[in-house]
Amino acid sequence: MFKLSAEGLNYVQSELTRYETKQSAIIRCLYRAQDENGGWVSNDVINALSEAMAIPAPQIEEVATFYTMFNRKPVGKYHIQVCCTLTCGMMGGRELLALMMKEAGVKEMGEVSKDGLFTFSKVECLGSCDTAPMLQINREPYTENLTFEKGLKLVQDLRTKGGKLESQISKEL
Amino acid sequence: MSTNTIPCTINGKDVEVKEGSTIIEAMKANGVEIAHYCWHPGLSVAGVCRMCMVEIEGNPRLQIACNTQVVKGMKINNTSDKVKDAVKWTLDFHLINHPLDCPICDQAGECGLQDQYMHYGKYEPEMAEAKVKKHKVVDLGPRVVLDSERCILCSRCVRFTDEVSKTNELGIFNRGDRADISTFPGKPLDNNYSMNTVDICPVGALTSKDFRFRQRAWLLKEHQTVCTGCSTGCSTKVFFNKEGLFRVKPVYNEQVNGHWMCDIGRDVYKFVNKEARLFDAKVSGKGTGAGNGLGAEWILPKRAALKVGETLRANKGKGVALVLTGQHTVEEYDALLGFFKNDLGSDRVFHWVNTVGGGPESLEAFDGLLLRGDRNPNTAGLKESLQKFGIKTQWKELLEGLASGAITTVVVAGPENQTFFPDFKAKVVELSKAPRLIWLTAGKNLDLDNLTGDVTLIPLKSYLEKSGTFVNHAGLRQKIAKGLTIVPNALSLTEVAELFAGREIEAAESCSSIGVGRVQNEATTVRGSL
Amino acid sequence: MSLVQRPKPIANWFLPGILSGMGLTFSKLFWNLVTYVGGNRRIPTLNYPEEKYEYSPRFKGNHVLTVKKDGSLRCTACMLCATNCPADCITIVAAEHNDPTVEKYPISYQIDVLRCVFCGFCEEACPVDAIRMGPEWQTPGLNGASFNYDIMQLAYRPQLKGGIASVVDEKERHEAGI
Amino acid sequence: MAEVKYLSEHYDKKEYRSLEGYKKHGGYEQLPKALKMEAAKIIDEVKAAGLRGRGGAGFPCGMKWGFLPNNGEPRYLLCNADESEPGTFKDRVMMERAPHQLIEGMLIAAFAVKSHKAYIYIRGEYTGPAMILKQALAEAKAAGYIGKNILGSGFDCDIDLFIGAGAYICGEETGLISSLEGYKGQPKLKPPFPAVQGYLRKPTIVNNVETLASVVNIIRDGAQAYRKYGTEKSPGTKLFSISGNVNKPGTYEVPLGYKLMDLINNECGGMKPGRSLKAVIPGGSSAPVLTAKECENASMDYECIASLGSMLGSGAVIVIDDSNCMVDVLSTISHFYHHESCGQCTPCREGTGWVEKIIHSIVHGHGKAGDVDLLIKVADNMKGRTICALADAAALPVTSFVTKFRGEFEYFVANRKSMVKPNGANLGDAHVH
Repeated sequence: MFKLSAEGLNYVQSELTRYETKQSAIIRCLYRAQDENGGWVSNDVINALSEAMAIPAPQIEEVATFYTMFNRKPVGKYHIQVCCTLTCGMMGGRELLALMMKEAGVKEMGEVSKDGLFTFSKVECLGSCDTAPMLQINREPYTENLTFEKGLKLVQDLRTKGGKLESQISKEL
Repeated sequence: MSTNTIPCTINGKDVEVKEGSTIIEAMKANGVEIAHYCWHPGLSVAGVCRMCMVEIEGNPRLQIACNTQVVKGMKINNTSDKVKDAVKWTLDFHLINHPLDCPICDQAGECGLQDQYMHYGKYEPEMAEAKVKKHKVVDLGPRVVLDSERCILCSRCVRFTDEVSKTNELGIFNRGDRADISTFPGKPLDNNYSMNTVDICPVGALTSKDFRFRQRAWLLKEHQTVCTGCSTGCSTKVFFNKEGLFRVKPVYNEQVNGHWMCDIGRDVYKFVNKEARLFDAKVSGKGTGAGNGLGAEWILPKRAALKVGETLRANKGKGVALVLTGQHTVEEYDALLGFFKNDLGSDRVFHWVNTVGGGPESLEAFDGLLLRGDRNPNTAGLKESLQKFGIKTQWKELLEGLASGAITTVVVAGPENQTFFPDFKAKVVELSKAPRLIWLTAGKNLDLDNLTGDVTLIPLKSYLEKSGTFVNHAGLRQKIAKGLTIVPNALSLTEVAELFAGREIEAAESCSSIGVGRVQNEATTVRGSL
Repeated sequence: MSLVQRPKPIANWFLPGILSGMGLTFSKLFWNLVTYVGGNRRIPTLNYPEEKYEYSPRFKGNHVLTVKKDGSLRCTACMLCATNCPADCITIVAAEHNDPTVEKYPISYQIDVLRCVFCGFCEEACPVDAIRMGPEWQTPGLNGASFNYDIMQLAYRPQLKGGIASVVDEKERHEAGI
Repeated sequence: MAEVKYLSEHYDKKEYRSLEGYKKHGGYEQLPKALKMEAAKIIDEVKAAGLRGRGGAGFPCGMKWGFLPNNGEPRYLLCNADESEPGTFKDRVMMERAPHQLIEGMLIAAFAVKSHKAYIYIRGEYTGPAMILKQALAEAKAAGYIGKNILGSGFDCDIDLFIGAGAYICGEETGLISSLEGYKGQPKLKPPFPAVQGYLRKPTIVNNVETLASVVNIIRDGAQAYRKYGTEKSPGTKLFSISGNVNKPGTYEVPLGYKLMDLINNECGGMKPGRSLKAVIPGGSSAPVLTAKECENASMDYECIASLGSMLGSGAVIVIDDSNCMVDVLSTISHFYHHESCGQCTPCREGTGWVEKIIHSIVHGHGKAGDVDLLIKVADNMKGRTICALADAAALPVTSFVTKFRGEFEYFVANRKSMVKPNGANLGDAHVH
């Protein structure tokens, strides 16, 4: 059963009064709960938020399933989101994604690799087309101007040295 | 809302429309046919199905009728080719991911997609790609089943649970054409108005578990009546055919229930079906000419009533008591009380008050929308009649009379819908202490059957087989009419009063009798309209 | 000119009329005997039951409820045949199938053969080719026999040898995404 | 007329991002000047400057501000920083390099429309720019530019940052408002328009980042000086984000009316060696594509691009050279719209799915005869029948790609392989979930 941490709970309480209506705080609270639950939003998370914010659970699940940045299935430590739309698609984003997935030993998108480190997903335009092909890990700033070699090296570095993760971004934003 | 009207032209016809109403309301008011799925008079405007497209002069783009207000002198047209083509294509977009399971869908025959397809359809489908697969037969709650593939995401049910039942159980999850209606795991669709979502669902996505696969919509006839589930008196229509009754749906009634109806009222047809009814009068007990040795004799209700009438009138109604419930019509009360008061001169009439769970205060219970604690349709009517005949009695007087032997005969006009009388068994035991018991009942009952002693059971008509008036809690008098006959020989209380008084009753006027002999299949004889 | 042909006087003799009639019969008899003995017979008579007449595939005989590949009834109890039947002789009771992909099936399907006029409307109305009018028609029954054919008789009677497969099969349609 | 750094004068300086650096280069001088002016006068100034919306629709900003009913209801000013149109990244550059320019512009706009509460709706993926903006907002609040009684003028306004969570549809005005209200970002029915009933049913103004930033320069130089750049009907300069097969993709600020070919050859260093121009998408993925021939005399302003049958939109120029297969490019665009359709209206929800599946089957060699015409028919019947313009945005590229490059589509259907990349593996591997 997922329980919000004490710090998380008063973050949620403070968010409730920040906007004109408490509904507007759902997105930020979901970000916070997702980080506390290891990167994905489970039904328990939604239940916990529903009690903490006194908002009916279906409304929170509607928001959680509508937006792409909330994962409804477990993800690895590094959720690598490669952009494959229009310009990145032309500049080889899809081939890069296929190569990195083979390197990380993952067959399907959204699947967690055996060592629990990697999950790959194809995302839509991330708004950095001049530095195509590019990707985003979890909610970090973008990793840009990639080539196939750089992509493979990135996967190997993450597996061996581990990445510099400011993954607690939800504390800031 | 000022009530002055605005002139405008719909399909070339000049009409006057209430100020501030949208085009679709104007068209509905003037009986103009317009295709629509997500708009519902009782809900907010969603404007998502895009079927109610109309062409407005001076506006190049087609506008949706459900959200566009009528302006003075507006020329609206929804029969032009541009509109027909738009609706045809929008309907095609509805159908490209729709599963072809009309054979197993309960909504077939009354489905919005089928009707519009026959009216606007493209008939040659051009979609050759794979359809989006979603989950079927989803258990949404105790009374509703969902089929996401049939759902056209018109959000009527979601708006219903947000605006009318205010229980927020349903939501549309995911995005784009992967979206589907669902409840949150652990919070099923389980409020007292959940079956309304089945009525307002224009397609077969939400179907009722009670009616699942039991009959086809086009083989059913309907009869408008008043629900006897509680004292609100909602207008409903009952669906039946020669095998019996199958379901109840609400009818729009501005004063009482609007467009809705509660789930308890949905089962109010079950006690009227053949299997729950008493067909013949049963006279049992010693010394009443019950000669067949079994101690009980099944005779025609008319003859049983006449015999009882003679004995009552013979000893001038001495020691006779009458028990009434709020389940019958005003006319029946007047007739029976008239007989007891005038012919027998006895004013020992008692009101059997049924409280479903909880004490007398549960009678005043009200769930905020429609359901009231008093589960009888005509308690107000009964009180009115008792007052008219000047009868002020307490239930304990009956008990004392029984105990002291002052009351020798008890005539009970039993409840039709026994499910709302939890104290039925106790009352049967209590009243059977009387030396002679005459129980008028519409439904069979095990306790009544195995009563020994001098008991006469006379079958009564149910509320669907007789006409009369109900008075709801607010004093609104609502008429019910005779729609069908399930037990041909049953009597209404008026007829019982006539027979008690010794007068003959004329033959029941003919009506399509149910459950007796072969009735031509209406669906085929009116083939033209199939 | 009157169209009525008055009988000529020779008619009163009767014998010439009889002889010319019998002449025709005997010539046929003689000709059939010769060809029957000779082997290349042109006589149209069939020696029933050894020889039976071959009806066309459109012949509307006894009803057949087709089956799916796994042997279960193809019928989904959609009542279209019962609705379309002018004689109203089909009564179906539907029930919930425990396999969610099938959902609805007939728990009882009866045709009152005495009322059936073999018009084939049920065959036309069926959306999934579940009922067909088969080639057999010789099905005698004593007055005691039940002429209300049920599922066993309609779908799995011995002559059908385990059931006739239906053209429409649910699994293929699901895979094709229809 | 080469590149003009009118807005982006000090973008290359790192300290321009902080409050002191911004003030050092003339920052926050227009705010006091504006606060002393009459609110209506600012609106007239913006109207006179002819500033058109930079987000995509190009609606005159002054006129939009003029729609506000003065019925005493609280008004909201929303900055649309959702920027999810494929090919567009100019807002990100502006927010990273000059957050205070945006804040000052918003304060002036808020004062002009008498709004006391403003939100910056930034897309969820832009965590970098969001951190910078959060920092800038804190600095501005500390310096007294945001909050109660700004600079003693009696006008108080609070600006807050709202983080989105990944939905292209929240770039649409009413979609953004629904998302801000905490629901799914599904567009609302219009009428009522946001200017009359928007956020929480109150009058709301939604403007793009670049539009609000330009307000600062309009107040500084005045309407006539602003009109020095650009053409008569499309005044001022615009940041164009150029990407695709060019040597130096990036964000360049040029006056409106600047020749497209000059933009590609001069600013962006021309095409890659050995490759020739095949097509250009002038205004983001929802703008109809221009063939190389049409690009010759195209100049980057609303009227000229519109005359060529396309849209300037958000000014995202995507250059496609002859090494790309147009069917493959269209498959990524149609996958984008199928994935981003919010699913409210049937024509768009089902239509985008259908279009993508047809192109998906063509790209994987299962194209059937008549598929090409079917694409046009489905696209035409999606347009104009939905609550928001996503259906039109999905249909326009399909119609333009198929009509202008019909040969490639016919070839693909007939020969089951691409004309440009015969053995191109992984083509259009936008798997349909």
